[in-house]
Amino acid sequence: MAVDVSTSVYEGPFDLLLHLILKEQVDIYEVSLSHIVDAYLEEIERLQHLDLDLATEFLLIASTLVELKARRLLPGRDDIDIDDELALWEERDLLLARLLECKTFKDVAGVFSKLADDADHSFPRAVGADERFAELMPDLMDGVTPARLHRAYLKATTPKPAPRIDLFHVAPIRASVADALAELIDELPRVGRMSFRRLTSGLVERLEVIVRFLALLELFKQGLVELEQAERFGDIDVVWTGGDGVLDDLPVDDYDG
Amino acid sequence: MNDAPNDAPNDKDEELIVPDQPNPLDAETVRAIEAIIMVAVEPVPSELLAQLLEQPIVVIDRLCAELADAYAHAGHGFQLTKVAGGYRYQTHPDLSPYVERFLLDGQRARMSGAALETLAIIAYKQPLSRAQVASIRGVDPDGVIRTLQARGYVTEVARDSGPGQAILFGTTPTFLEKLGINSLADLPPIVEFVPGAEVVEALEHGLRIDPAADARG
Amino acid sequence: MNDAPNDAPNDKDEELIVPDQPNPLDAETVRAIEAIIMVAVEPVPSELLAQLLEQPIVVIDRLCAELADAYAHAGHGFQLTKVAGGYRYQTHPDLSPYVERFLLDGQRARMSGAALETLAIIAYKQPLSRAQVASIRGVDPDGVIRTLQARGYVTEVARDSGPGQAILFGTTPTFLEKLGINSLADLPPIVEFVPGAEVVEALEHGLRIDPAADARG
Repeated sequence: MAVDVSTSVYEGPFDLLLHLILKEQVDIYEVSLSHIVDAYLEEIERLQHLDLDLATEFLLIASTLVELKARRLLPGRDDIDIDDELALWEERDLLLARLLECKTFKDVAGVFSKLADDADHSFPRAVGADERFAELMPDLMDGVTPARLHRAYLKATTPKPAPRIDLFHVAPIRASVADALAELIDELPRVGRMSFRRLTSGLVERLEVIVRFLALLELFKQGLVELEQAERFGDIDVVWTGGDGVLDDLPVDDYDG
Repeated sequence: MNDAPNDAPNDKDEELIVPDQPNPLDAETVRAIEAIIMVAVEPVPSELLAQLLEQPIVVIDRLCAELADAYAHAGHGFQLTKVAGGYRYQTHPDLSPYVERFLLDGQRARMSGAALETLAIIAYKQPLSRAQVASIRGVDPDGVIRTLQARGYVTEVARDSGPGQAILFGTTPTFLEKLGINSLADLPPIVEFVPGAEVVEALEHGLRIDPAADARG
Repeated sequence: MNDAPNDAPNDKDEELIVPDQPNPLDAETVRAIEAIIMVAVEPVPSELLAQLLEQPIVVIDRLCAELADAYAHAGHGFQLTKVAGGYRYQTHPDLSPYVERFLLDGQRARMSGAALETLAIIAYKQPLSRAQVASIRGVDPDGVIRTLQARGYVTEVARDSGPGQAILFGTTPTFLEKLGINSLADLPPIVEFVPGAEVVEALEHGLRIDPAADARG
């Protein structure tokens, strides 16, 4: 199965699903996940770099497929509860409705693009009155103080947060949080105190840093570490407060809402 | 239609613009409309023109439509358009190469597919929350919405009354200007875009639970 | 003089403007002149028009004079005038009462958030180019800068020495006066942000459980 998706098409998980179903005539229950993964990896290869957004979106869709597929493969399907059967239909109808809605707005976006392109060819006049009317121009700076200007500058120059990566996306790699926890539990009691920056300095992928951070929060929740931040936006210091005892089977919260 | 400048001798200048409206009040009103829109920095609503020129809104709209026709007929390099609820002068689209050369940084940034899709959802479904956008696009729309907000195409219009009081987003007049339309009513009806039966069927087939699928494997 | 629109049937739109210039090149040039002057904040010098439209200066000046005559003859509410060495549109003097009424009543007198931020960036970082403002705000500041320029709060203070010679903007004495300060040194000082803030914030945001995630379950 060749998945030949261009980057412009490869926008989100539903795009992929739509693409698979509409263009490739794929029955998702027949899809070999390993084929999808192979196709995906080829695509990534072609892109020359890993786009985290694409990667997480892919993980999301892959996990959705696994979930649906798993339902088919569950042992004892013959004994399946009528409620479960109904739930499966409901889920499938929901997915269908979402796919249809997704396709609808995808097509509308094409119209928007055309409208915007056309509109871009015209430039509005926004010149204002000439100097003959200077004294009648509303004083826009009425009420503007140096302090307000200062605040506006800070607002304009404060770095905008990077696109949010929430657990919606992180969920498929849940296991890694446990790994990160194990590493932290191994490392932190020995050093006692370390900045979060140093704790993550060896990590290359943003996702790894996030997983570390999740693990750290978990420890914090368990009362095993203290987090200190001397100043706003300053480094976060991680202090081990869990003692020397060996910790096994630390309960990890299920992040999947 | 204003193709009548040849019908009558032009003893009055204004008649060239509204030849079928010999009412001098209208001529004065038309000229005032031109002057006001010329000094405006954003589209001037009919209501404001009506109020300033002490004319009914319908008269203003009629005169503006005639004026726009007259400009188009005369082949001017500018147009009078109704955008985002108001009238403005803008350059004729076919002259964009010259204008871009003049403005240097005149080229506008194009919107990404993700931005357009998100914008489409918000335009048709407003007001709605981030979570509602996410449920349609299947992707966290946070970054895209922030970009659209920064560009002024969407804004927070309300708070959800439910628990959590999620921010509800809607489109702005800037959005209408970006698309060059007068109001949301100018957008094509969404029903025109609902996928046809064959698409629904294809999707249904792809998602079917029917055990018959096993037989095909 | 262009009082000849009645001489010939108007099978070509442009002929209404320059009826005695059947050369289609001129028609295109005239329309481009109209478009460029329509969006220009400052009067556009003949030399610049000549260069942009690849025509001799004398041709540009002749066409502009004809255009001005045509507008006057058609009795438009605006004029094409030559001021300070360049061409611009301005309102007809006899319509000043309407324009004044509009300026007094019709304009929103509040500075938008975008305008204030742009003004703040220019105030603190001057001199800087449009592109530099855009890179800080993440949004094309063109319209906003034009407004600020029209109000006399910012002005062109220099040209970049690099290729392209971008216009560099700075604030004006009017700006200081309006703000009630003597010099830029009186503005509250800026402490630059250390990078890392956005990382922390992104992480914090990322840990919020999105209601959308719940909806999937």
